[in-house]
Amino acid sequence: MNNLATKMFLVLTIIGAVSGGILAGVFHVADPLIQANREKELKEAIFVVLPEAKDYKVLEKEVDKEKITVYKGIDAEGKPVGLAFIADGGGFQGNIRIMVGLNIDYLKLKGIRVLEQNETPGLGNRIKEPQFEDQFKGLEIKPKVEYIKYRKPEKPNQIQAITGATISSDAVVKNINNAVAKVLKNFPQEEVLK
Amino acid sequence: MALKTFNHGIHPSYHKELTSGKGIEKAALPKKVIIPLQQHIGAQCKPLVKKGDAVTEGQKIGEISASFVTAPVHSSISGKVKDIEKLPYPGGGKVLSVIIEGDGTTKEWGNGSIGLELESLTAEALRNIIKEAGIVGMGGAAFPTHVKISPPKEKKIDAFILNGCECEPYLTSDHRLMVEEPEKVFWGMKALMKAVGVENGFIGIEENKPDAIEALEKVVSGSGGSGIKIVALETKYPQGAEKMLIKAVVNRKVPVGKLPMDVGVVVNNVGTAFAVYEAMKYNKPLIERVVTVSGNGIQEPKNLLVRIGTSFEDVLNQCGGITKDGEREVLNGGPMMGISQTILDVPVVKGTSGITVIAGAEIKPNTYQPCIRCASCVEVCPVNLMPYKIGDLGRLYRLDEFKTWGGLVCIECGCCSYTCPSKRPLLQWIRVGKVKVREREKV
Amino acid sequence: MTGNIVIISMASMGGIGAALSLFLAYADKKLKVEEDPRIEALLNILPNTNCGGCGRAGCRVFAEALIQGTASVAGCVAGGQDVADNIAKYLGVESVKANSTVAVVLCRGGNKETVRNAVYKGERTCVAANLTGGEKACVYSCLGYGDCVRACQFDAMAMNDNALPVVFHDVCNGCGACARACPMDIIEMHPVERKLFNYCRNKDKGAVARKICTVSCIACGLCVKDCAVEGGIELKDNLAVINYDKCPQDDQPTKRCPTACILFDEEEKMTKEAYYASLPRKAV
Amino acid sequence: MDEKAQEKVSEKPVQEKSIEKLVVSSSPHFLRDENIPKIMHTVVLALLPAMAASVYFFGLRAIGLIVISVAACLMTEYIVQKIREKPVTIWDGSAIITGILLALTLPPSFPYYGAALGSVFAIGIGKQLFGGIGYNIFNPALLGRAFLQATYPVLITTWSEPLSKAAKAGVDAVTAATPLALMKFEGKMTSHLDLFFGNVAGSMGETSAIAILIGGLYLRYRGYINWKMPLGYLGSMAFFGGVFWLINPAKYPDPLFHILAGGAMLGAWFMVTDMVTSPVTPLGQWIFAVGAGFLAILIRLFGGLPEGVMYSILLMNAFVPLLNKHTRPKFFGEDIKA
Amino acid sequence: MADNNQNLWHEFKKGLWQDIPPFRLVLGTCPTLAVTNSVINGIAMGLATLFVLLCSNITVSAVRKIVPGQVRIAAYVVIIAMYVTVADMYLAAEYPPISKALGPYVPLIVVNCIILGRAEAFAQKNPIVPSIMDALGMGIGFTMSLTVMGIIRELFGFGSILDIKLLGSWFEPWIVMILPGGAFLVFGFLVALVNYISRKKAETVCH
Amino acid sequence: MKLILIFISASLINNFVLTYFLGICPFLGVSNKTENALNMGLATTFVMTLTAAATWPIYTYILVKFNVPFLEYVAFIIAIAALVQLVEMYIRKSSPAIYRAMGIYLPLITTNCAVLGLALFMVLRDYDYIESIIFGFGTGAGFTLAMLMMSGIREELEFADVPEAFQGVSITLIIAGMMALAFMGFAGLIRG
Ligand SMILES: Cc1cc2nc3c(=O)[nH]c(=O)nc-3n(C[C@H](O)[C@H](O)[C@H](O)COP(=O)(O)O)c2cc1C
Ligand SMILES: Cc1cc2nc3c(=O)[nH]c(=O)nc-3n(C[C@H](O)[C@H](O)[C@H](O)COP(=O)(O)O)c2cc1C
Ligand SMILES: Cc1cc2nc3c(=O)[nH]c(=O)nc-3n(C[C@H](O)[C@H](O)[C@H](O)COP(=O)(O)O)c2cc1C
Ligand SMILES: Cc1cc2nc3c(=O)[nH]c(=O)nc-3n(C[C@H](O)[C@H](O)[C@H](O)CO)c2cc1C
Ligand code: SF4
Ligand code: SF4
Ligand code: SF4
Ligand code: SF4
Ligand code: FES
Repeated sequence: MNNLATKMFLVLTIIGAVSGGILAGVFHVADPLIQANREKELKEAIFVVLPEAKDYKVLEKEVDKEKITVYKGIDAEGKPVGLAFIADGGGFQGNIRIMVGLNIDYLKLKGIRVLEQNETPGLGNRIKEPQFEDQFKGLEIKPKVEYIKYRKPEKPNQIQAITGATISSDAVVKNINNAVAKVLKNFPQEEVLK
Repeated sequence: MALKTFNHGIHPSYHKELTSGKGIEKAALPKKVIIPLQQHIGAQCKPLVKKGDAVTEGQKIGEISASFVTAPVHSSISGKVKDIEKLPYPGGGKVLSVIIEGDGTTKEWGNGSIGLELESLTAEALRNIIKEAGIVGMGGAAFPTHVKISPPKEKKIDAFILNGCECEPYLTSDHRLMVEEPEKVFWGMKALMKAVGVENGFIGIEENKPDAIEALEKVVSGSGGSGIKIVALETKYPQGAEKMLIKAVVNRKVPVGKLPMDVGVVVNNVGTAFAVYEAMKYNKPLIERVVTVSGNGIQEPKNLLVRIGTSFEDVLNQCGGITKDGEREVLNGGPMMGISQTILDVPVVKGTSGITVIAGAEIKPNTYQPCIRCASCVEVCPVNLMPYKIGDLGRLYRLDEFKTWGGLVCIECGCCSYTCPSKRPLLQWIRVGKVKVREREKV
Repeated sequence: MTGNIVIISMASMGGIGAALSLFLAYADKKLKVEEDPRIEALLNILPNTNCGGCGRAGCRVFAEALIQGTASVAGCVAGGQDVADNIAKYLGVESVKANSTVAVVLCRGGNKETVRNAVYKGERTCVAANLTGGEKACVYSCLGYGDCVRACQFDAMAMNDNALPVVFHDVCNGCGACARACPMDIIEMHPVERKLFNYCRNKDKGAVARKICTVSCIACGLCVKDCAVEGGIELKDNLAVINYDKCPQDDQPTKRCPTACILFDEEEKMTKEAYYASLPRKAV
Repeated sequence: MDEKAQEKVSEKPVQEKSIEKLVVSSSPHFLRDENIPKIMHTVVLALLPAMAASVYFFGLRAIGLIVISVAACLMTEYIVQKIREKPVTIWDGSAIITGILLALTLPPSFPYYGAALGSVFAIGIGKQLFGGIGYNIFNPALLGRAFLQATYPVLITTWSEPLSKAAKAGVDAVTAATPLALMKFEGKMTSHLDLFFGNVAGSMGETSAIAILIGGLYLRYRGYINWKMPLGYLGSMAFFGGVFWLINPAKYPDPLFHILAGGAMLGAWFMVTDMVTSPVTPLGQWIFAVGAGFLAILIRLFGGLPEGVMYSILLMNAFVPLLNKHTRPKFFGEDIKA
Repeated sequence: MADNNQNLWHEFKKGLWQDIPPFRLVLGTCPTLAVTNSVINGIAMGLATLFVLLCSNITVSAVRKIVPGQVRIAAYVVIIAMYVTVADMYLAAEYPPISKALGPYVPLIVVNCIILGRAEAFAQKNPIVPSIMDALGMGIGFTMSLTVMGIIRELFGFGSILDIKLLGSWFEPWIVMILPGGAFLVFGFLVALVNYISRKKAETVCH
Repeated sequence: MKLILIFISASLINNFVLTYFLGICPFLGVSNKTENALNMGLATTFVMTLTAAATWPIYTYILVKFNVPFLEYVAFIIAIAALVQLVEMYIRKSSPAIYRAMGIYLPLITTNCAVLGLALFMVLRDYDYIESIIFGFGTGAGFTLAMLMMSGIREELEFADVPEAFQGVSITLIIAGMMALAFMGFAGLIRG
């Protein structure tokens, strides 16, 4: 092999190795912080949707090769107060991820928190606003959550859609219904209460 | 039955009523004529006379050179050659011309005195007579007729079309010829057909000339089985353009860059046929032609039989002169295809089918607006171009694109400019493009 | 664990780097650059205006011709002597003197001098106007719509208030674009040293020419008589034609030209600055 | 010659008085009696029924919005032309059309300042930035509306009932859903008759199919619109709408509904037909109209928005240069070999 | 020495106006459009780019003599990608919200044409100190541009700047400003403005 | 069906250029002529499809497996650079004509953020192998479409009277803005 090729080989290999090394080092320092951030965020979200909870337990199940994770909120006495889980689905643009808090009686929601969304600022992204999120506190989930437009909700399972963002509102409701249904099916009350 | 025609085209206001009812009058004998030595597409003639020579009416004064595409010219009056110099030509620029001062005498061209019968002549002889008579296409392009009727052997010609459309607004010279001299036109056509060697003849006439159709119909049916059909065509500009006429009459399309003979057709104008008749029967060269003098700027529109070389001014004065005030434009030809003249001291030439004077509001404005993509230019272009586009490309000298968009296919009918609501000089730009392409290709 | 990651990262990145370098080394060996790098280098020397003065379709073509040796190093008229020298230096050949030419407008019949027969309506460019008869009685004259000025990429021309083009001799580099643009062939390219011109192209007879333009050549022949050498000036087509091969160029041939169309050393003074200084100040 | 180069050459002074001289020009020497103002003013005339209907159904506020939009369009055009030192052509009627059409596509309750903002955008950026009439790529009025839709999405989707219905309910202005929104979000249909006469909620000028049709047919009669455009657009909407309707009549509305509801009529007769922003070749025109119709149905039935007319036309506008370039008709005689 | 300083100053200054990256060089356009819907995002992106630009310019300038031409791009890309990863991890660790808002645009700094462009056009040919100046100038110019974009878009789109409400409730926010369409429009107008100003400047210099 | 949706979504609804602002530099730079735009678009589409095909296994089988996902950017960019080189080599070998037409654009693709963006989005969205390839192809098709539209418009604009300060990049950006406004019509067409 000629001189040039050797040089190329050496330079690239060394640059590659050195940068790999540096990155690993930085990763070593940064990763715990990043993980901690993530955890903190998760925790916050769970405690928002399950306000009485002081701690939580992770329950996991694999159904049809899909991992379903729910967080069981536990109050100061160690009693379960409800389930928190993530509802993920399409919105007007991109996905909407919502942390949903379900009362342990399996009849009402305790609250929701929109974690991620790409809706139009000023329109769809108003699903993040407390006025919207708060509508879900104590909302009945049977037969399922519904939205109505332009008017105040009439039934205990209804919320009012955001004007001009029916689609986003609809998406939130649909996602919640889907996730709730899945949780109800896979994590029966008795099992969770145990 | 729907009348035959081609696709697209326009329906301008024709104003033919100004002269269509007026019989052909003989114009006064001019005192002086200016005879350009090149009144046709092709090579210029060599003068056969020199300053001071005496000439007689019908004498050949310009001889063709070695070139094939050319036609001789003849003196249209008797008199003396005053000078030979470059003088303004109604087709633009300056052309070497013979100035003849008349002596007031005229020649009688007899009634069949030197008559020839068609049957006795070969095609070759016919072509020779036509050539010697200096006959060129009288439909505008002035292409030497003897050349046109000598197609190369490998081109099989199977149809002859006499062009009686006269689709230009204002002009009625062909119309009057067909009405007044249908037999002579018919005879000339038969001579031309014989020269080309075809059996099938068509006479294409727009249906706004019912009297012409009628007159010719009578002659044709009177002659019995002559193989000639009269085809009434929709009145639409440019019905008379060769390619459009061929499409309408025999439903053939002349391919891009090809000639009518490539699809087996020869087209000649009514006036040409008439000239052929006169050449055959009276041995009379092309020294006279019918000129429609019309337009809203002329006092007394007329159809005149004018000697070649008479100045425009002279002719216009015989029609009461032109409007004195306001803007006026004097055209050699009709308003769609005519060429505007800077001065009136230019001669009537073989290709002058009319002199149109337009004035006042009919003169087009000097400004134009942006193209609004109204697509009317696209809708009217008889050869399916996109004039707004090639116009812009020509204007900006973008010659390669100009060619790919078909700039060279344009037949310069002017429909696009006519119809454009923004008054864009589309055809002028296309011409600019063509000039530039030619210039570039020469280098 | 961490050590492990460092090693894995170093190894995988090093590996990828190594693989890539081998790959590139191979690619480099297999595929040599085909384009002559000299073309780029020459393009850097050339003005890159693509003016066509070299007679080729743009600077790149000229550069290729230089390399093939089919073009003279002084072929770029727009670049002048400097560029010629640089090209010669780059190619390692002897430099040649660039023959510098300049554009000369051979018509003085502006709005003030010529008679107008008509009013032109249409696109206001010379090529377009030339499709019709044009306005001026002289059919050989400058049309005055400035196609030449627009063709000049070097801002070496302007239309003056008499509707005639003016060439700034300090700026003009002789590319000839204006001459090619003129439909009337009014503009000719001449060596800068040349000082004597007949500023008229009218081929009409004297009597006619005199009537339509005050500065036309009327073919009176006085200049021919006054010319210092035999055949220095000839009359051809009613026009005095200077025979530059014979003309000594050291003195004015005549002061008797009745229309003053044959002139000596007239254009020399016209520089861009002088021209713009001569204009009346525009109110801002 | 391009504009810039033209400026380099000072305008040639004309020496003599032109009157006695002959005019010379290149053929043809006489032109059709047609010009831009004439076309545009006819379109304004053709818009009168739609404007009248908007006033009839939505009251005086409709007049206010139309006047504000037209005035803002004219002002913007005037100001830009003054700044650019170009001839002022505000009375050629094209800016008036833009103003009217923009207003007619707004909900009756839209604020005046919003209408003015949309007009400024439509003319200032949508039209004059490209050099004024004829050069714009997108339909200015629709661009103005698209800008407003993105700027004030809530305001522009807040509809009110027509006066007659509001009166019945006993209040002045009631927020309501448009027939398309009812169809899309609540699965409710509106009667064809109401749609035809325009007694429904919606943008001011789009509700009354009959009023638009009168104007559109008048324009067709005067020869200012190409029949391919409305036919292709409405036909394609009916066709594609019809396909889905046949698949599932319970879920999807019938073709007639598609044609009558929303902006389909206004779009088909006055916007798809805008010559500046539509193709010039016959094939291109078909593709344009049919493609826009398809997109409108696609957006209506499956998109996030209940109405797709505006976007369908704007999207196809962007294809116009490509269509013009690649649908060049065959030259006469190009397809035959001799 | 003075001359030298002058030169360094010039290297620095040119990035601020004469060659200001997105507007004049039209490089790095993607982040300029994507992350400027608020001022803070613009600034963060600008600073992250500045960091990568600085580090990579230094590194490239340092190793320029030993890297053979054939692997130049590959080597530089690796170097740049490494610094980008560092910046990304740093943001994720210290400023999670910003890291989230910038989303995948941080990693895209790798292919931000400015960085490779400067490495190729400048650092590769110059010693370290001028390269630093170049990077600082370009980086600050870039940050400034993003900030200006951010200010305009946030002001019109939310009526606020840095989340501080500036326009009262009378102002109905122009949502378009936060959307892609608005980003392009604002960028387009800023480019025109910069064009216009520099032309005016050039004219006044001439006279 | 899902694949078709991914394709439509990547090419139209979430058009990289008009909604994610990726690949703007070539979008502005190479869209002056339709021919250039088409060639650039095709070259990019090709590289994008290959990128998706190559980076997916790298990510899944190397980075995830060895638990070093932080090497993502470095690994991806190297893969892209190598791919572009490979494509260049291959085209030069197989078809000099295409090489002459496309060659100058190839290096530009390396620094086209749309390509790297594609790889990153692909990972973010958990596509499987086939889906990734379709995603890559769809993204490229969307890029080509946007390039073609823009080039057509820009060719038309050569005849227009755009104010001087706006000529060039500025008006191109503004048109892109208008196109983005129009593309909003597709929003919500396919959710998720
Ligand atoms: C620029 C723009 C952004 C939009 N963003 C959203 C959004 O984020 N969420 C949403 O549900 N609808 C959004 N829409 C959709 C419309 O507002 C749509 O008309 C609305 O969802 C219908 O709801 P309504 O019946 O309450 O008016 C958007 C529309 C536009 C033009
Ligand atoms: C260079 C040239 C050669 C021509 N050769 C022939 C020919 O050989 N045979 C023929 O019938 N016509 C020939 N033509 C005549 C054309 O077919 C046509 O009649 C002429 O150009 C005038 O047609 P227009 O009045 O429709 O423009 C020729 C024309 C030109 C310009
Ligand atoms: C646009 C256009 C219109 C024409 N109109 C007529 C016409 O009305 N009558 C006519 O005889 N020739 C007309 N011509 C000329 C014909 O094309 C053709 O040259 C002529 O009929 C051939 O006959 P000729 O050689 O005897 O003149 C027209 C040509 C063009 C290009
Ligand atoms: C039939 C017709 C339809 C038109 N439609 C519109 C339109 O939808 N929007 C608009 O702004 N202008 C329209 N105009 C006016 C004009 O064409 C438009 O302002 C140009 O796009 C401006 O360059 C129309 C004009 C005509 C003749
Ligand atoms: S482009 Fe030529 S052929 Fe077509 S309408 Fe115009 S002038 Fe006639
Ligand atoms: S007719 Fe005139 S305005 Fe209409 S498309 Fe043609 S050039 Fe444009
Ligand atoms: S004046 Fe003519 S020759 Fe001189 S630089 Fe200009 S175009 Fe070239
Ligand atoms: S010199 Fe020629 S190109 Fe120049 S203005 Fe005169 S005619 Fe036109
Ligand atoms: S920054 Fe995205 S392509 Fe240049």
